[in-house]
Amino acid sequence: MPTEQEIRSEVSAWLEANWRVDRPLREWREMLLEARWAAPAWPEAFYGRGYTVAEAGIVTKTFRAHGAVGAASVGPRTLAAETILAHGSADQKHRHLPPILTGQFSWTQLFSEPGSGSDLAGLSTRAEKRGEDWIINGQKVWNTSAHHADFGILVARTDWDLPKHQGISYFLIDMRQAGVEARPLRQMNGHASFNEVFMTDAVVPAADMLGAEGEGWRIAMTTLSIERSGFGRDRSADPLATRDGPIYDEYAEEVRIAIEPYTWYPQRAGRADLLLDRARETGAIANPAARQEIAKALILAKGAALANQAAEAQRRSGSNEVAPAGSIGKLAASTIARQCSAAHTLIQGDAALLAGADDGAEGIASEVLLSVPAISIAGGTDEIQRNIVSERVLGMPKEPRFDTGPFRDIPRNAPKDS
Amino acid sequence: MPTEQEIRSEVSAWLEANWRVDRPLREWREMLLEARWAAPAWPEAFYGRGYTVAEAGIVTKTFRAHGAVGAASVGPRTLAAETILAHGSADQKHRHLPPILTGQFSWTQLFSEPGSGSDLAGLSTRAEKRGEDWIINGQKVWNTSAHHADFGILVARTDWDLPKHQGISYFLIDMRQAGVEARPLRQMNGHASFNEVFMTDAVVPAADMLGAEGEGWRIAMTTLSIERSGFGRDRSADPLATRDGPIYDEYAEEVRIAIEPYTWYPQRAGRADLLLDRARETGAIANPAARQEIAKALILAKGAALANQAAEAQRRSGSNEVAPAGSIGKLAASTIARQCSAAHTLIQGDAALLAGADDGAEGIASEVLLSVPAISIAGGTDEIQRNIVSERVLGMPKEPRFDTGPFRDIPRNAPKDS
Amino acid sequence: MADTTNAIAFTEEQDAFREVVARFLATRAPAADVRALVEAGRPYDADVWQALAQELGVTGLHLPEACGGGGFGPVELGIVLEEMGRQLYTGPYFTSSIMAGCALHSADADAQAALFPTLADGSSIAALALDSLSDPARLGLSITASADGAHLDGTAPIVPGGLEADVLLVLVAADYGLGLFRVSAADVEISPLQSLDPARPVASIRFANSPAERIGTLSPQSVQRLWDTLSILLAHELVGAAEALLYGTVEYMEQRMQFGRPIASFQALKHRCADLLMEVELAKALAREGARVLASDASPTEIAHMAKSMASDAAMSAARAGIQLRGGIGFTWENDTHFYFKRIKSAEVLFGTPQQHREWLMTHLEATAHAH
Amino acid sequence: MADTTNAIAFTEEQDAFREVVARFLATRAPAADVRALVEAGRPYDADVWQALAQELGVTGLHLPEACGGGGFGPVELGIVLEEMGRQLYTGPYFTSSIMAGCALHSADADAQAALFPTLADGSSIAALALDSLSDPARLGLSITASADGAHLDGTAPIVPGGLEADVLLVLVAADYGLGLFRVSAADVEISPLQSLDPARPVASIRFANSPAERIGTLSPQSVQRLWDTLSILLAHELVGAAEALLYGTVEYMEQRMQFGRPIASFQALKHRCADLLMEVELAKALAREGARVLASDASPTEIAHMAKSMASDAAMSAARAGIQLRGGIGFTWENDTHFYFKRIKSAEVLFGTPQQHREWLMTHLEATAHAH
Repeated sequence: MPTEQEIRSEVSAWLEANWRVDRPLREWREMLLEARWAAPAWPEAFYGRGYTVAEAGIVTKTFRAHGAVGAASVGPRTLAAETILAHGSADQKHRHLPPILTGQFSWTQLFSEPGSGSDLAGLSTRAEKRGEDWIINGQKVWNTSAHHADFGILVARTDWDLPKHQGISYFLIDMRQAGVEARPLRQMNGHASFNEVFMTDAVVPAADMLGAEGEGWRIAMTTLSIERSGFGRDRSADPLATRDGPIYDEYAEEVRIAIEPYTWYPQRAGRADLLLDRARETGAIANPAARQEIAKALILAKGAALANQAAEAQRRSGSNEVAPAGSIGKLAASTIARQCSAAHTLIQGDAALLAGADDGAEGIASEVLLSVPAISIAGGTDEIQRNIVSERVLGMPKEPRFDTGPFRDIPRNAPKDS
Repeated sequence: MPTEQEIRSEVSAWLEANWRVDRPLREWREMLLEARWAAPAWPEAFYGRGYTVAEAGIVTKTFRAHGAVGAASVGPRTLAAETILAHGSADQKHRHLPPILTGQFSWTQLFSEPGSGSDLAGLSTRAEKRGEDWIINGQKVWNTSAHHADFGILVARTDWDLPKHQGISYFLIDMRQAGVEARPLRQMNGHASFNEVFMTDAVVPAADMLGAEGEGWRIAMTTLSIERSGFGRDRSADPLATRDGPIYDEYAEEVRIAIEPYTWYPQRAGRADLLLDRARETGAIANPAARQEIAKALILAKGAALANQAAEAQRRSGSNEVAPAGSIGKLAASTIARQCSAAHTLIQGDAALLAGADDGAEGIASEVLLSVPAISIAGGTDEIQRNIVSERVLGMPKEPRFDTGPFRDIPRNAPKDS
Repeated sequence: MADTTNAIAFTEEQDAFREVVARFLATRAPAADVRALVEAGRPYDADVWQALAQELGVTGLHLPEACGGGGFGPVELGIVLEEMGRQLYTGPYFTSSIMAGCALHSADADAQAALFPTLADGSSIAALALDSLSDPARLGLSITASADGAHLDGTAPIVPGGLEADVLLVLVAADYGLGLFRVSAADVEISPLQSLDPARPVASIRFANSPAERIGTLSPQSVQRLWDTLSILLAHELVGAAEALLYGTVEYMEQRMQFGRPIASFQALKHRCADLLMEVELAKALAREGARVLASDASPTEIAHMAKSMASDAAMSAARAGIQLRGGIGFTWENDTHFYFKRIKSAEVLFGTPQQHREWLMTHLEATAHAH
Repeated sequence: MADTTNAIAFTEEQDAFREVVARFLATRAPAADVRALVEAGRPYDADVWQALAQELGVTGLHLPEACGGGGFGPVELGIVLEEMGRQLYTGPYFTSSIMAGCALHSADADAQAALFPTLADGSSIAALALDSLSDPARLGLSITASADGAHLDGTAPIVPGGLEADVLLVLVAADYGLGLFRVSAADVEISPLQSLDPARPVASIRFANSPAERIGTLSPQSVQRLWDTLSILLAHELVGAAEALLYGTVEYMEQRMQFGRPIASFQALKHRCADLLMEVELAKALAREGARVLASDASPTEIAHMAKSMASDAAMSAARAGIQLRGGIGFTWENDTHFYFKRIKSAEVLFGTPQQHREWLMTHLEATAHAH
């Protein structure tokens, strides 16, 4: 095992020899791939060095210290890459992983459907074998960056006679084909961060089924757990993207496209950080009722941050005490956002009738009011989180199921006509 | 049909001829019975005159105008009387109804059990036929005035192989026997308004099964609907009970015993009426946070009163608009009580650490704090009310049942050892 | 002039009137049309407006019969507004007929004779340009009249219905009380603002030596009564919106299948709907009582504070539940729910937040207690 | 003297210490014994108190080692109080070791040398006689000292732990600040009061020319720090009580069958428990952070306000849920839940309600913002 110092020296030496801001981004990424710096935590057989997460972290840090751009990593592409790495054939890895790392192709995630939201396994997109191809028909929704994507990770039903979780298979689908149409989906806050994707006799070659037929649910769980762990969730603008130089400009554009869907996320979280300043500006700081609401929001936000830190610390220390994290944090985030929205309303006063730049807060306060309803829905509704917390953390019994048996016999939503 | 004037004249004439404050109460009630003024809405065959509710109301009003005491009616005895009248045999009516009307015997209701609260039909008190008797074993709870009662209306299970609602029978049980023990049940607020009743080989003669074997659930529904409609719920002190004269003294004692369990009910409802005066006394009226909480309580209380009036008016007018009443009113009552409790806490300030007369509010404020938790439980929990509202008013689907099939196979609570 | 009854139940005539209004709106101006109007940048359909005036006669419902009005009272207005709230009516009914119409009750007879007929027949649209929307104590402070009262200067920063109006009513604080002025929309600078509620446009209005006519004076008591009236009527609109959300959401939940069952069968969701119904029923009872009190000789201040705060809170609960219980689809532009949410959020502040009304309620109760 | 770490995780020693305290209380002073003590009119078991002092050494945990104390810090005190909250300990730990013990940190060295050892070894029980329990600005106003400072007059109307104490510490407002006085319990009139929380007795204490000794002075800063400290430590007790209620209630629900299934399987009830866990976890994180800040050089005021208000609200939610989810049995005297409810309700007001702490938090944030 190399030491931290050894890794840092090797990376530095390589960067000093190779990093140049006037190199085209793609060319640079090909070099990274070749030199195995694009994904050092991946196995040596597939573009990596078999580094531990800690070792790979040293590489990343050293890149940052040199101001050097790394492999493409922002947006859903990382979900695809890690899933393919875990479940793909050697052929699939060789075909799909390099263009992900170089940024040549971007990806989207095709999981949710209009008829299956909380109940993801109730999906009814159909995949039928025709010769050497799978023919896909159905509709997906909440697909981030689908209108830019070259490929998608897709779950579809290949067997309607098996129980719901067993008849699902996992595909890698080419988005650039006639049978696939991505339409932006506008939200109540005016943003269109997601797409609907319509698949009409879209084609996936048999070689692009990931894993075996019927293994789709198990593989999707991998993708979701990567998603939950925060991989591919880097939604903040990278400081490198603001630097001067040709390669930085190319990189900035890649990042801009990838993080565009997330620009309003700070507002949907409620912006507790703005409450005091805004209240001072509008004078609401002198209003006792507003003070109570602001204080409640600040207390919840601080409590949630500390609870999250404590859970992290417990995970690290391996303490015996159970550390209920994830779902509790998500429930807390919803509570904080709602409380912030209540406080921002009182702070805005008459200006709460206004939207956009007219709201006197550069559009941020009104966007909070109109975006907060999303936080208790996106990424798993509060209701689903409460199920998880009560069952997995508190150990309460699951509710009885009504969706066992052959999928075709389970009552479900009629497909949306569109 | 007699006119209002005719009824009033007849009653007045009879009262002028017979009412005397120095008559013993029992003697007076026997005269009422004989003259058919004890229950004029009952059929002529059973102590009544077949009057409508409106006509009977005229009789009551005329009695009141004369200051004359009527038949015994306060407490659970009325539930028993009306149920027996509806479902009893002629023999049962003749044996049980007169002593109820004269006040000779008082009654209690033996329905709930430690193991079956919200799920009343899950009761497991056992009734077994032995010769001409039913032998009763089991425990009941929340039995108002059971320690004073001469008889009880009892539901018990006579068949364990039928589905839960079908194996229940209804009995009239003599409380004055060795096999029946009533113990006062102390509550968190210090009152003991209810009893636990333990039945150990208690005996009910076959002649005192009400209705047929297995009809108990249906008959219990009659009792509960009488209870819900407010019959037998007169918990306020009768003004007659404060008059001077021997018969009034006897009557006052009868009323006192019957309403004693209900003395703290105004406190469990939260005492919205006291909020403003108490806040003025303690100075909390100047506290903006307390003002918000007081206002919330007053608004909820006014809204609930108006909603109740509107529902009443709609019932009377037969308007098309659905009038969701009962359960909504009960949910509102819980909400009001909790809000009052929050407001009373702020109003009390430091004195919220004190109980009883030391609380600076003659014990009422602290009793509110300690009694309010009862209102969302007693008479059907908030959770049960929400089930009722969502299913019967909003028409949402019932949850699937897990307690069909033979009762003996349904998972249930082990009997409490005691 | 028809009787406005003070009984808690509606009369048969009132029930029939509601039926007519409800059917008209459901047919001619349903909530389902709001998106198209908003996307087209058209605040409302002029034909529907004319029909409201001519066929239904609701634009002048509460104006004197002598001036072409219906001579009805607050209870009937409440019925119209509940139904408009239910369908999220986008036209200037609340801003012109209600806000301006009610303010005109403080105008002198000549002005009423001039303005009421054109409001009643729908040919003119008015707006009440208040320079504070959430505190009656700050009314008229940022607009000044010239010494002869013939010109106004200043700004009403947020005027609901200001864009659609041809005539503006303006309150200006002076030593004699609050002056009520009439200004032609042609003589002011009207700048459209982005409205949080796209179904109720707002504008800022700047008066710059704008020719004006003083048509009345409002005493503190008349200002309070105007505020109480508007609060109670807005509460009706909120109650109608809340009921539409509640029943619409329940209907959606009965159709929507997840985990092999309608989501309406999940206990936690059922219980949320039950609590919501309770809240909405209480709010409705308070709003309707408010209309009855307005129709009586009693002071409406107490019930106005109660009705507006409870209606706002209940409607906000309904709006949140309407989105949450629909899941992702409830947050999309293509679904109607967000239009209700925006109407309700913006109405939360209009004429005072629930918190303000509760504080005002306490002040009022203390003032009346000390008066006894 | 042991290190108090400022890290967010507990050390192994701290975990082990909690284990010892928890086991001791679960064995020797479990919540299940509270009813018998209360019914017997005995505030607490003297043997258990002695064992707490001698075996566990927690009575003087935070007192200097030189005076027989443990020399530990707020984090360890927080551990003890969480566990005492869990078992609803009825003895005078909070009133004597915590309230009086922390006040004594402002006493002069002689008084500390005299009092700390007897508090540490459990032989003496002290009480802090405050004349306001919910507003530090009103401290010491209703008690006066004679000119020579040798006698006190006045009343502390509600003194937690006043009945059990042999020595009283008293705060008296004077021109030099708040004087801290020591008075013997034998020299005052102690009248028992009915306590809302029967597991924490209270008394009124009247000083009538009572011999007193002034042993220290509290600056406004020391008063604030004392108040912050007590608020944070009470928050720990509340968090412990809330956790005990939550997990105890879930356990009950898993056993309790209705409609053929454990009530813990009903979704609406599960969701209530999930929300409650979230509240309790946040409250716990704030309380524990409070202890860490106390152990550091930073000002504890902000976190104290946050911790006390959130812990009070979360614990009250837990108490309400604990009764409601048990149904009728939860409201009976024979069930333990009401003792938790009463402790939590009475602690809601002690050192300020959640509303007061939120208002104070805003005042503090404004003051510190302006100081920058």
